[in-house]
Amino acid sequence: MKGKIGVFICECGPNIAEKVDVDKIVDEAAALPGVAFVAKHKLLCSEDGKKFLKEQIEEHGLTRLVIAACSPKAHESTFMKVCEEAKCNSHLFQMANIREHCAWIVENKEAATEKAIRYVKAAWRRVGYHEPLAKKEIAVNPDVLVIGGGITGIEASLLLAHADRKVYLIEKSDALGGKVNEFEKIFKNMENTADMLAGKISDVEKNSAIEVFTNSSIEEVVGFLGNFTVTVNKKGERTEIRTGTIVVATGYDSFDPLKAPKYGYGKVDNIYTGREFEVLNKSGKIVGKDGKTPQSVAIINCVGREEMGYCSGVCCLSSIKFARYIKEKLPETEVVNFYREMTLPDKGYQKFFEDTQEKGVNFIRVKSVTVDNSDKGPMITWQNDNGDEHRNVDMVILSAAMTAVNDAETIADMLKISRDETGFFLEEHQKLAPVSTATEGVFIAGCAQGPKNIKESLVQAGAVAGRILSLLIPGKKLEPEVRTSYISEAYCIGCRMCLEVCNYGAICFDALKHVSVVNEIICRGCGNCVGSCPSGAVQTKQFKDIQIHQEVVEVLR
Amino acid sequence: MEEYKPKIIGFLCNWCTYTGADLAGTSRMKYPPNIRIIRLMCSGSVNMTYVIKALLDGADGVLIGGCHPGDCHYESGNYKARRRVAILKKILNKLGYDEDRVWLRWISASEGKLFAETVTQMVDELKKKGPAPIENF
Amino acid sequence: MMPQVITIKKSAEEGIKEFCKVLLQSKKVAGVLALTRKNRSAYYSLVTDPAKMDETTPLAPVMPANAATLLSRLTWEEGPPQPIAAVVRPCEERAFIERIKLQQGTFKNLYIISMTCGGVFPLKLLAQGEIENNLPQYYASLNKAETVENIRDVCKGCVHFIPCNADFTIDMLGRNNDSECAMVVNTDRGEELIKGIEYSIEKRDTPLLRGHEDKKMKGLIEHREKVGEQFYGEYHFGEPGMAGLSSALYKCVGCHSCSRACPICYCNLCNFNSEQHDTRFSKFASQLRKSGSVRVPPDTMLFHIGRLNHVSISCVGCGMCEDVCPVNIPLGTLFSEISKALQSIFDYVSGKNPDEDIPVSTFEEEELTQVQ
Amino acid sequence: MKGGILNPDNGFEAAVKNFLKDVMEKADIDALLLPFKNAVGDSFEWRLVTADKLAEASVVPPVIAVNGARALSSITRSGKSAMKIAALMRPCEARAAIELSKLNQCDLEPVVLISMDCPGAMPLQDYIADPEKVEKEFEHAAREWNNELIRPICRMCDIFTCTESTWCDADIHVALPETENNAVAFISNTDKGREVLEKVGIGREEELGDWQKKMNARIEERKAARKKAREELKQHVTGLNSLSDTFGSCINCQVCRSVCPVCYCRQCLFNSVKVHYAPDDYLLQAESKGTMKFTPDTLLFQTGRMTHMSVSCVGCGACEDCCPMDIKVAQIFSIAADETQKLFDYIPGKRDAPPPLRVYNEQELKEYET
Repeated sequence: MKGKIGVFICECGPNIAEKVDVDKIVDEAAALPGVAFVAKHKLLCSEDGKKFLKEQIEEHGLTRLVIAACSPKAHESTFMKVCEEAKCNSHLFQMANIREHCAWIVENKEAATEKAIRYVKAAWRRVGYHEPLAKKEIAVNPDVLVIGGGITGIEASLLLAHADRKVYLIEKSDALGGKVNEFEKIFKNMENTADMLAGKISDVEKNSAIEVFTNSSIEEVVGFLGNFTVTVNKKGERTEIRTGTIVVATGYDSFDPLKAPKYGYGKVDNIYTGREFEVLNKSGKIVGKDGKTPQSVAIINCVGREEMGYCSGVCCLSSIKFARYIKEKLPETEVVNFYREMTLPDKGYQKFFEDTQEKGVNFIRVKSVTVDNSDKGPMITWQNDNGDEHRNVDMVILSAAMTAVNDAETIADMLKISRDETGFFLEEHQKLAPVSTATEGVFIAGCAQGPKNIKESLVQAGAVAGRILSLLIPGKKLEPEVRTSYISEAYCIGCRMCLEVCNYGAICFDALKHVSVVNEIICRGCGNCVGSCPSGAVQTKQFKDIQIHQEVVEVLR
Repeated sequence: MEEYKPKIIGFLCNWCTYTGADLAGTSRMKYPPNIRIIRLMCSGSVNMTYVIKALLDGADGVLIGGCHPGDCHYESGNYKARRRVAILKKILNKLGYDEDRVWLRWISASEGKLFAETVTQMVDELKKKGPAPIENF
Repeated sequence: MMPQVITIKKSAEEGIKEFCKVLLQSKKVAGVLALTRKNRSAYYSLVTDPAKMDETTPLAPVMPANAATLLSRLTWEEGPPQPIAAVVRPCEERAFIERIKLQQGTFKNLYIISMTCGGVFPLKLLAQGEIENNLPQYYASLNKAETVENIRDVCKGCVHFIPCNADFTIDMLGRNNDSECAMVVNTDRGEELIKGIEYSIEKRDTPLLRGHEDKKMKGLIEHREKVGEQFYGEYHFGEPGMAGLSSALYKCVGCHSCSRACPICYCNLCNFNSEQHDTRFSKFASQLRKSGSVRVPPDTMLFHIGRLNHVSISCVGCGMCEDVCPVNIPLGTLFSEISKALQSIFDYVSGKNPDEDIPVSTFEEEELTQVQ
Repeated sequence: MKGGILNPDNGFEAAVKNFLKDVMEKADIDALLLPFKNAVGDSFEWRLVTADKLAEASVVPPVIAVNGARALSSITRSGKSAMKIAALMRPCEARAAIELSKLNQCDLEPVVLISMDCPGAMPLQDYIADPEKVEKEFEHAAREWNNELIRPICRMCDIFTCTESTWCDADIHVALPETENNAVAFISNTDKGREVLEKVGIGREEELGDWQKKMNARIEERKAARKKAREELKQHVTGLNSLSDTFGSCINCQVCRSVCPVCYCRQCLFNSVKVHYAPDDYLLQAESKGTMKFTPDTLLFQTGRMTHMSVSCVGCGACEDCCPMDIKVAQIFSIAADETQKLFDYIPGKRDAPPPLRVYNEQELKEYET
């Protein structure tokens, strides 16, 4: 057994002492080979306890440490700090959880003691096979690159720039603003988009910390959190941008109604998609292709809902907004809104809906709708409980589902982030980490993550900004996980099973040596590669096979 | 003759089941002391060799605890674990070793109660089965 | 695609040699990997000179090594610079496909010639120079599409005797190939390869190669299914407490020959030979205290169960392990039967479909929920 | 040669077991490493046991299933042994163990190595095929010192005992003086051995009578057999071509290597990607003759292995026992080994002689310079 092992048993006040025969553990531990010092203490995590611990380590020149106390989840880091202060490598240390896993779950003191002793011995056996690990530190670049100059990208950029972060804002079109640009007004208060957007855009232009790239797209992304290098292509002219984090705010596309022929899009005249109608409306004159003012307009909801398999949750509200556009500009025109379920979450939207009804918009709930040509213009056929009904209108607006942007896949590949079955980018955890992704340092916000309205998008922009500001602080170095995996060149045969199971793209293949290699800065130490490697060429530091085998052998004694 | 105490090795995911076990402790739930817990970062890091070794070294049962589907701290470690366990169990079964001595369970950090119940249940099951009839050489 | 058939007025073996010669002469391929058997010795040869094809015996019913391992080396890593043809048995081809999935080879510039397989004789028979005497009855049973006597046990229980991905296949089972043989072109790349070769090539839309649905083949498959299980039963594998396994493994000398001969065991250094598995003295000591008696060297069980766990998902049941075992442990039966059962839960057949992932390298969210 | 003589009333085996029992009690040995018949009786295995298991041990098993040196190495290789072990094995196994200790693969410090007069061993595969039959044959062979029945490699083994002319360097050697009352003699070769004999109260200075003559006679027999075998094999195994014929049927399974007690590498060089070429290299190679054996490494492996281990080869025959193609590996290797060992007057398994490849002498081997 290498070095001098110290074993400390914490009584945790009465918590452990009452349930476990601490002295017995002390005796047992003292008899173990390689153990140079054993002591118990009232409360090791207390200031006094930590002081005691430090003194003992130094006095007895202990090089390896076993602490039997509470769960490592509670105080591992506490004691690791003490180790460092006492110049004993904090990874030559193993905790035995004799509180949560022994004292507190067993009535019988004898049994609890016996189990505790097993755990202590296992920790003692294991720690003998621990290896000192050096703390890693990498300098980080605090800058941020935002992909997508829509409302979400703009908001995130502004928030970050306000905290003096350099922001690179990449927009593929020739102007900022994204889809929202096309809107004349936004629900529910029907205020002018321009007022809101123009202000933000000019803020961006005024802000020297934000560098805007229009007509640009990203071509290549290499590196990792704190040290990305992104190649941006602006009309063929390439720039390499160094950045610490990346925000994906690429927004959404609309469902292509040609994929759902029953709505007659492309076949029947005077059918507009929601976005086409926004443009038409913003032009100031709501007229059909024939230039005539429509006497009647049908708005059809849920276009693409079955096809895509989800409800975007926004289209209903936009469709109401369309109705309001029409009523404002052409009070005489009859507006019929065909819907299946009205999705009106959140406060205020219900009222928005009712007000619109009062303004004479006719909402008809249907099972399904089809649109066909007729000599009297578009003919709507809908089914509801009393069978089929027909009528003609002068104009049809298809309120279509929001879908993932068509280049989502290439972006996902470049950034090594995943997409869900709907094609939108996948968040790291739907509840706990809704704006971060599998790739550390890459964030998603707004409709890139899934259908959202403007408000929700801005909330996410804020969330991302917050995450980034707290993740990378200028001048502060990043401490990557040191308990990472590594691959022995001698054992590896290059089957790349580990590459396939790694969720973080932390393993790459060295074609020259024909072995796989772990990038220990990206690796998060989950050990999935270890589970997959038949030859044991992959090992995770502090969780090496041999350490686990030894632990198993000892607890089974 | 003293009563038979089955030995269980628990390979528990640090983020869910292990924390669940902690919770069982902090909420002072009582369950049999038979389980010996080995802390790992993810159920997906459980190399089946560990399990085989544990069984051969005298464990009467092995419990592998991971996060519920969709909740894996590392995205999908639990699904990979499930495949490996399936394979191992099938093999054990074909070899005439009672595969039901190896348990895979999804227990979250908040399910201390479930953990305690699982262990209690496993111990009962194993007591019914008696010592694992396995020859290690 | 309408299957093409190359008919050659020669016995099957001569036919294949002829065909390979033509491929070499017409520079369609730069080399041919084929078996060569000289009385007591058998080995694969890499032939580049057409004339040297005569020395080979591509259909010799022996397997000195599973060719998959050799093909890995021949196609390492981007494949050979010029095309190569290899005459291999279905289980060798399947093993190679598994190895491809494990990044240990590629089909690039490689053409597979295979046959509906009658199985191979154990190496012992070869070492004793007994192959010659057994050939007549071998071909006799083959013509009747029956299982040959004294072939490897695994062959007797093998149901994958029809190649799935070979570019060319000679139908051997239930057909007399003494004077004329027919080679079916199964793939587009195969067809591509033989373009411009003047040979009596007929096209026919009814495949000449008997598939799994053929009545005779069905019968043989069903029969063999039973035989395999029967062997498994005879060795009492599957008896409670691994009794069968232990009694079979006591005599294991720990040479790990099985793993080296296995075409699926592709590791550089086997985990169970690595220092991760060195038994510390303390372990011996504690075992000794426990039971007063420890077998040395240890970990025999661990090795075999561990290997099962590693390879059985890809095992093709070629039987090399059993054949090289110096103490005749029925490993072939053990592994092939277990892998059959195992692969069925993923409805996966090792080496059948090159585009299918090995189940351990992927997962599905909605599966195996019973395991929880 | 002198030693201590016991006159057991119930035979060799019992005598040795009693001796071992004494050793455990009086020479504070904690464990024994001995061969046992396995649970189903189809082969033998090594077991590390306490005194109470001694009865079931088989002192001279008819076969060498696993070379004792490998067993001893696997116990003592990793982690200092906290207990003292007495190990009883055949001379070739004991010598292999000493070789391994020189190569740091085996720690003999806590071990009392005991060897015994070896009548030879039977072919492993024969035994597995029919234990009873081979068991009988072995009894006969052991009683009569009948060379016909035992393995070819044993027939030409001349280090099967411990006399002045040829010896085994185990701490203690158990000799079998063939007097009427078939007494058993214990010869100590090392201080450790002497100490142990002292503790168990066995004298060391008794004359061993005509045992020595008999053994010397047998040694001569074996030497002759060896010479003959060498001549015969010379016919086959000279020059690479004939060597390739000899190993023609080798399928490169490398079992010979993995059962070899002195082939201690974790990963054999000849089984690693280090000996793999690019495909085009193979094609080029093939083109030179129009065809080539594939895999090409068979000969490389055999000859390479020879260069690696032949100076340490003790001729235990494990390789031949396990060869699936019935190649005379052991015979060929041990003949070749004679030559390489002669170069340095090295006898593997002799204590304190450093392995030739670890040392050099400026004045030696001049003849190879020109």
